[in-house]
Amino acid sequence: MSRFLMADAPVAIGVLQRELLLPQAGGFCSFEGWVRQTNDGRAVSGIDYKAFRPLALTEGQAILEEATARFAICAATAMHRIGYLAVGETAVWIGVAAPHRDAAFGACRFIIDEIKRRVPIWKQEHYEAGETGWVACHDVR
Amino acid sequence: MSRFLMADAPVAIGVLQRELLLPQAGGFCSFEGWVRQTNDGRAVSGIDYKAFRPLALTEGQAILEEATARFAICAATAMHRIGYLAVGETAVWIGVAAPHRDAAFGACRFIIDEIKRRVPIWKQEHYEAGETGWVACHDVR
Amino acid sequence: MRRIELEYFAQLHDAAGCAAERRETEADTAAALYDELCAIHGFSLSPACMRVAVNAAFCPWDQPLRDGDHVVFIPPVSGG
Amino acid sequence: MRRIELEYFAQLHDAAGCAAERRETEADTAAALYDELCAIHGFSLSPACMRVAVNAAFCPWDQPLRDGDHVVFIPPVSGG
Repeated sequence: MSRFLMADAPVAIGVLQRELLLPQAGGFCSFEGWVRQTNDGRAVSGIDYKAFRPLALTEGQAILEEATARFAICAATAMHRIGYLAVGETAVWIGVAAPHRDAAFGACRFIIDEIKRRVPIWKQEHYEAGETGWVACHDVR
Repeated sequence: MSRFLMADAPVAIGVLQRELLLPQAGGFCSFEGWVRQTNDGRAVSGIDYKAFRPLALTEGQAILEEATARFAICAATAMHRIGYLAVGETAVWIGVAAPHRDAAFGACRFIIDEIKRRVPIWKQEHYEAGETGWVACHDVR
Repeated sequence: MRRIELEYFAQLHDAAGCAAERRETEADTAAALYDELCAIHGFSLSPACMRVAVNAAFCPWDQPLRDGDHVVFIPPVSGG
Repeated sequence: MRRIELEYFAQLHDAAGCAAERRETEADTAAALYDELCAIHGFSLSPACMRVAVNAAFCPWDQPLRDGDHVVFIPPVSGG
């Protein structure tokens, strides 16, 4: 029921969300990561997302299954974009439907935290000044 | 920048969300409350939401302003439906944009908790069996 | 005597059998007015689980009432 | 000698100057292979901040390598 998607082009989020509209679901929590205009004070023109795709898919799916086991949710979907995204585009979307809001919030937060910690995806920022840089941030352990 | 809306008919959530796509916003958290098919084991056909509208609007707006003061967010919007909603309809929507996800999640959770605790809105469940009942749940203090 | 505008919601609406009414009262606070209405309409909700709004703003139960005030007793809310 | 398929991502891709390569190696573990590649490509990332995947599954650094294995060293991730 829960699934992790990687997409090379923008996805119709409304469609993914409607799939989570299950009879027992009373609360829905979602998180989106957007490409910001600045990072650490530098003007960003876009971000290039690269993934080690087969492992990213299995690890992303494992995270959703862990979330389903740990929280009283109905279903969860996560979508991560790959490729070059302009400022304002949605890089990641997570949607969680649950009978009650506690589980929806808890699972949604768990999923984004674990994606950032474990899924082999890397972002290379492109700056207005012309350079690029790999964003080194999260602990992988 | 933040605003609390009450609506007598379905609202285009996508439009509300796009207004929050601000240059400094990197994380977006949203919560939706849906009309569930069952509550406490009873089959629900719909829910009628009533509000003391002038006070609901000022109290809702006060909650958004408190959230903006307490959390490092860019902006937040909350929409609450009034009137009769069928199963599966969205009764409440909250969207919060922030530079980072901690503040987005924290503020979104704060706003829905405070709406449920303080805003003068009452729901009357209509059951498949034909009766109705006021849902008495939250502490108002 | 004060003339008070009342609006009723949820269980209080059901018990009063109307959404709004205008009453002349000797009650000088919201608390005294609610006691009076309990006797008239048979309200069963305790003020301890409610709040009161005068002129569309929350206020203390002992706030003095003035002629023409608009009063709403707020049953436990259940929005969201 | 083992024949190993390598794929490089992020900083390792930049340092190696290629996205993938096939190498013959005497290295018998992922850790030994990474040491060998550091000397060849000048990788500066410490294994302490990385993980390694063999045949698209995370594994311990001391996992023995077999002929034909596909190996990816995982620099600190930054998705989301």
